[in-house]
Amino acid sequence: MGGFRRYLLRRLAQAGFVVWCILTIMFLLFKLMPGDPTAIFVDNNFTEDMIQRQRMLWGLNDPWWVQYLRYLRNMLLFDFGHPFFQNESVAEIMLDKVRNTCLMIVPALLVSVVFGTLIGAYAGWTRGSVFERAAVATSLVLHSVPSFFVGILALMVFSYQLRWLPPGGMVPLGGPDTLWGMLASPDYWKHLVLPGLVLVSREITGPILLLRSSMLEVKGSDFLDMLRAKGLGEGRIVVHATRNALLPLVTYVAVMTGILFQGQVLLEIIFAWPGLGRELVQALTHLDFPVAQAALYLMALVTLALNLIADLLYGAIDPRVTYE
Amino acid sequence: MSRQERFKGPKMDRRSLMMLMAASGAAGPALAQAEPAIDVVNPKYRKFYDDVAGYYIKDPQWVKETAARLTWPQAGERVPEIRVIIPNTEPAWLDAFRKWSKDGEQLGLRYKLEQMSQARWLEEINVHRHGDIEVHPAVLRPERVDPAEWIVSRGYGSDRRNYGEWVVEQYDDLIDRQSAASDPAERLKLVREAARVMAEDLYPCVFGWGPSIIEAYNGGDWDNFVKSRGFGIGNFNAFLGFSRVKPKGNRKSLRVGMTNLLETTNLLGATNNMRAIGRMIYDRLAYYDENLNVIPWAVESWRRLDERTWDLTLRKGMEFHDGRPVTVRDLKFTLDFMVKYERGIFWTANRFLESAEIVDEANGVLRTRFKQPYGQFESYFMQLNVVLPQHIWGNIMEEQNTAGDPRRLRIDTPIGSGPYRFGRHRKDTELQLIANKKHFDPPQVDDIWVVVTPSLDGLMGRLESREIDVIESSNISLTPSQAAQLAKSSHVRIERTPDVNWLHGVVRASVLPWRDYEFRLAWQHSIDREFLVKVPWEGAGRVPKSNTFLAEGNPWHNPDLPAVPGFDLGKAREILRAAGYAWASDGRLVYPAPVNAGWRQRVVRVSKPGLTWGGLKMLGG
Amino acid sequence: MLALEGLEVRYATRQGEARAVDRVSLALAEGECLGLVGESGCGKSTIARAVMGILPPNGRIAAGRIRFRGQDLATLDPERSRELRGRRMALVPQSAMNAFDPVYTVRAQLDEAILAHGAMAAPARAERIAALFARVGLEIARLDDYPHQFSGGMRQRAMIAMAMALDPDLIVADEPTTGLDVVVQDQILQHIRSLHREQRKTMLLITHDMAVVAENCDRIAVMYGGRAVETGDRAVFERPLHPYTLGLCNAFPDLDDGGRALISIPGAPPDLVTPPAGCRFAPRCPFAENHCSEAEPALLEVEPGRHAACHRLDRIEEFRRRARDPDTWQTERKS
Amino acid sequence: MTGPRFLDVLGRNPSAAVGLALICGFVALAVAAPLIAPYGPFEVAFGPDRSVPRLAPPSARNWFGTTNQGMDVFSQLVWGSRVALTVGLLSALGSVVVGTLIGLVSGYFGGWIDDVLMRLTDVAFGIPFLPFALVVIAMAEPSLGLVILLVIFFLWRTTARVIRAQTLSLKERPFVWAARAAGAGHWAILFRHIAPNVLPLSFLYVAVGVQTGVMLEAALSFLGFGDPHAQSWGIMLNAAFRAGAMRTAWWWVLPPGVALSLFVMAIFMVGRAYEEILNPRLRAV
Repeated sequence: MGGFRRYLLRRLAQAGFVVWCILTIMFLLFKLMPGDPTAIFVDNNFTEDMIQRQRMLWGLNDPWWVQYLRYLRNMLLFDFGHPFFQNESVAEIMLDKVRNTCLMIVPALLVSVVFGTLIGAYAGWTRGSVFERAAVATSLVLHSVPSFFVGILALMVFSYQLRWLPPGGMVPLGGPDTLWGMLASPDYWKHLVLPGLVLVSREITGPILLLRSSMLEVKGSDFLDMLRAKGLGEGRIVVHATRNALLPLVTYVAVMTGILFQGQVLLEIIFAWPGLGRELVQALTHLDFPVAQAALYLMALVTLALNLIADLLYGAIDPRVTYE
Repeated sequence: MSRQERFKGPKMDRRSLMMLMAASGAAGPALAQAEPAIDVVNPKYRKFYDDVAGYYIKDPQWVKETAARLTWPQAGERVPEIRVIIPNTEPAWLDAFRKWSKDGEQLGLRYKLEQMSQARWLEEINVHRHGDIEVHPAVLRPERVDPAEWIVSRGYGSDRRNYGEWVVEQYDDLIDRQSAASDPAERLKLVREAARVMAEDLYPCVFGWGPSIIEAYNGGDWDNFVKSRGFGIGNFNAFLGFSRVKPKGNRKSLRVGMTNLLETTNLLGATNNMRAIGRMIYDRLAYYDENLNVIPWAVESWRRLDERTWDLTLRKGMEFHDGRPVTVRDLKFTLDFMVKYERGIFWTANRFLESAEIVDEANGVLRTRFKQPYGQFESYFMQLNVVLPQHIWGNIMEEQNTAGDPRRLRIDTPIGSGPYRFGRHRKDTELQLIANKKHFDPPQVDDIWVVVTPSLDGLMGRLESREIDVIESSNISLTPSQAAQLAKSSHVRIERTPDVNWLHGVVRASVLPWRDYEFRLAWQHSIDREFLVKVPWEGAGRVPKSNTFLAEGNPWHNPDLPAVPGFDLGKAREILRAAGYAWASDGRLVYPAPVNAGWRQRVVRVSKPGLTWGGLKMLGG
Repeated sequence: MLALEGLEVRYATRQGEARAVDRVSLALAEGECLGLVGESGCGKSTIARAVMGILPPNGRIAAGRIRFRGQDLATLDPERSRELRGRRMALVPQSAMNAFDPVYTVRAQLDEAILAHGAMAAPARAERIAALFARVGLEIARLDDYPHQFSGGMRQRAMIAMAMALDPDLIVADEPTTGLDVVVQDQILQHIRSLHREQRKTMLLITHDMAVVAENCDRIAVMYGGRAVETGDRAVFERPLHPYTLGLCNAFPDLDDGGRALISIPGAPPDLVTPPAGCRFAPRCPFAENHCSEAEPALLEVEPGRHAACHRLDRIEEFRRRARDPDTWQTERKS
Repeated sequence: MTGPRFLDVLGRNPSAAVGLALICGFVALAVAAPLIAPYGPFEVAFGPDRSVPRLAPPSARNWFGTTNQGMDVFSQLVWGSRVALTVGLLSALGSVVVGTLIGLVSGYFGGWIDDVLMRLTDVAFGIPFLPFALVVIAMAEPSLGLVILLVIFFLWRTTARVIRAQTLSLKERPFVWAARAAGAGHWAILFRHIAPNVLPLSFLYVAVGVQTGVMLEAALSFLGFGDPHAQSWGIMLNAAFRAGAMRTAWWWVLPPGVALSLFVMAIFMVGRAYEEILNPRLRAV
């Protein structure tokens, strides 16, 4: 296990380096870009001394390296400061938005992975069948259609024309606000149907295509013949094949989760979902740097963490991986 | 102190200096000069350029851009590209400017249209880096009914927001006088006179009056929305709509759709939406009726003692939402608090306030005294200020450590005395305002739910499906085609309210080519105002009759202003030719020859004959 | 005990159906060891697969019968045939390298093999597995390792252990020593031999290594192009009857005459989709005559217990002589 | 890749043939846009009486109807194909060139160069794509060039990793040793011997690049962060969305959405076919 510990340390060090780089890039982006955050914040009638006071308050008058070090410390401690336009701390706001984003992507992710795996595995197992052709063709189409377009179409049809489903938001007026309250509320699930399905329609294609091809690969392996020669039933053999075909899925799902977590800007806007992506766009529209910065940072962190977890997990599920 | 010492321009490195010199065409002896001598004609304005201009005159980029345009062009030099920045929230402007820049090509003009986020656009304007034309819409808020809002900000020689750096001494004199004129009739006269000076100098170009205020609401369930001139029916800035609306059926909960709900529930730190909503929770001192006349609100009456002093009498029997009575002490506390801490939006109304003293506690009379004669007492001071509860705010600055910034205070549940109590609030999603039936002007509804829907499409869909009853209109005005779509639903009613909106562009009169009055005139002839009204605004607007911010319908409008130069490219070319301009082989407009005395005179004078230019001086001979 | 009767196996390919095994008849008595030799692609492994019932999806038994203790495996319903596999007959596969599922421990896979054929209590299974491991000379402690942690030889031993898990009657060993180094090959062969000799297992040993067959098998069948061209006992190598067998013998180091140069057979095995007319070996046979390319020779009993399929059995003595000369194999065959 | 082999793959891959036909169609549309489009990208399609045909459904005059500003949807769609092709092609080529170079250098030279470049790649992988693009564009001025640069900035990383792996295996091949023995310099080996062998593989990422570029441009434009001077399909969708016309003016929403989907799908299908040529295992029975 010494090998593993060394590996873990190395990976953590690498991740730390990447975080530092990303933080630095963000610092350059937000602090050193032309323009002055006070310019947007100050009212027209501010006098110079008021502006200077504001700058001092935000530490904008310090030398850049003091600002940089303070910024690094704050970011690493998840102290994102105060937004320009809201009076909760950025960290509190982020917590709320991250939760909301998760409320949208996690169910969609689970459905996509579970059903995508099943469909993909079956398609790979029955290569050449009508089912396989249909699954692949549908996946290719769904993969190509931009999800925001699907979202718009879904809204047009199911919300505005047929009026079957609510056209956005997470819960109706006055609905529950806590995590468990929402999960227990049928209204939340009703609101989730459209954005969830749109998400699934795209995200499910990944596992389907991946599982299908990795199943094809596994199908050519010698050990399957051996399993049959051992006299195992077809069911057990499929289990073996799927278990092997699932290996690449682990990495894929981690990467996919990261992308989902970053990428729901469009759907959150179309479906009025108060999540992290929408918050980012809103913050950018108002140049609310602390919020935008924190949102971007969290997205990057989640992505990195998931990649790290995926690598470690891969080692756990594939005994062939060694850490030497 | 010598002028050179006083002038604290940017420290420029040698490379920038060389570039600047090259750009300005200066050579030889000029190289010895360490700083570009951007100076003003009238030293009275020097202070403005030193202090406030600290914003931009210390910005090397601003200096570079400006100096280049303050330098006499050489023979055959082309009129530079006209840069216009447009926020990406305003597709109509872009559509209009596309057309105008195409028309401008026939005059040999070339435009550079840049689109950016609204915040970025504001930022560029704030540091005077917006290019040639500052395009701006009127978004009416109660405090902006006062004419000073625009006539000061866009034309006063010593205002940071004078983005065209247009400095005319006669105009500034009128502005000084109107601000001190506490007699409304006299003030009206001065304001109209100022508008005339501005219009005659062709400094602003009003592109259109509008867009019209078109709103839709659920007329199946609701009745009696009051239309306020310039605001419409569903605007939180004018709560007449929300206080008079009557339910037709049993549902007494009004649902208002909005595109966003900025989050601060602290009134002092709030921006547009929440600031307007906050003023339904806290009572303003005075208010506007539907025709924009000032009416008493929390202050029952006021009396002018002299041009600097007023007595305010608080309305009797008011209660805060927690049951405590509203007293004149609360009012005094609020004003003191604002003077002591607040340097944001309330500062605009309170910076001239000298003192607030209780003169008759039993009858609730407070005497306010201002530092100077104050013309904006009713339309600014009384409109902006609210009554804060002293028992909550008394020690709040000490309790919450916000480094002396009241905008950082955390007020999770605002308590005021206004017609609505703060109810449930879910960030970025919904906000409930519960009717305060004990209010002196109690709302007819039980509560208002503000529902956030980020897209107009979503809002319209929800209105059709009766999920919302009205779209909040301070951010969103419908176009006729959108209204027509909505009108297909039988329960939706469309309302048009008289507006005093406009879209203007102020040119940077201080620099070339805009310094030439004739050029400004020719350029205005190239603007097809009718196109803006007809196509991008879909006919919902008016072709402006005059270049004024106080449009027809505004109580401060001057009906006797010169008409806007009509769209006539031939005439524009004629004017340019007569003024000495020529065209290069590729069609681009070329400045008049340096020897053209008429042109030199016009450029030095900037304004039309009879007005005195006090702003930036041309550089070099 | 095992008898192939006119077995014909076809694979569907893009080019058409390939007859991998073409009308092959072989018989294997109880306790006997039959060696199946031939170049790769001659159909040996297909026979193993057909017997084990694990033909790939594009393969099918087109004709003939596989009799195993009286049942016809070719037509047996899948469930019954599954029951036989592992229990009554077991496979020692070609490349042990890949024959284990990489993501389960060796123990789990042995366990599964036992469990697939009826309930046995967990302790009993563990005991059995330990015993099997001991028998093939592997450390019990390694049972919980994953296959990739084993060396090639260990994996093949584990495979033998697995084949023995339920004490089957028939063992099909399909090139069990491929990819192993010589020393390990020897050890594995010893284990295989002991299965046959000590435990009296009936065995079908498939290999291209003549020496292995010569050393281990009671009976030998030589295959070429999907057909059995020669069968018999050890004498097949001592006195081959078929030119192909002659060629094969030349291509392998002689056990007795170590100094002899190796001679390979020029040309490539025939295309099985459109096999050459007549004798399939004719295009590569240095002794072929026109007639050879026209008519297919039948597998005839030449001597008691010895069959061969060649038109010119009469000239075999001459062939044997000439086959020793490398030049014989160099001559380009025309037509 | 030889012609007949390519045709062979197309023959066995009807979807790739359809994809190729679609791409050719889009290219033709883009090249001949001025001939095909009856109006300019931002031109109001005034009616005969100078009236503005606002939100008119498809008709003989305006095949795909008009927008709320009276612009011809069909014309905009045609002009949009130019933007899609430009963005797609440039961002794909840029990212593949950068990625291939980095992958080659990293894989071939190894050591600290490899370390530095691969850590850079890690960083690129760690930055969230769309959000980062949004931030950059919000800070700067939205333009097509910036969108292309952003796509390049994000796509080179995948290509670089794959090419690096390929280079690592190639540099151990005998022909590289032979070249070195013959006295070839590092750069000669890299570009004359190894590069030609990885090129087919990096070409595969052109397809990925085109897709990503087009999709990103559409997404950014839809969010209002696009280049206002380029009439792209995303800008069209954004305009429809902003105009509140999504629910009624289907003729304005469907064409850009469908065109976008078809284009991406076509690229995807051809990309898959190309992948099959590269990797014959995929087409085994």
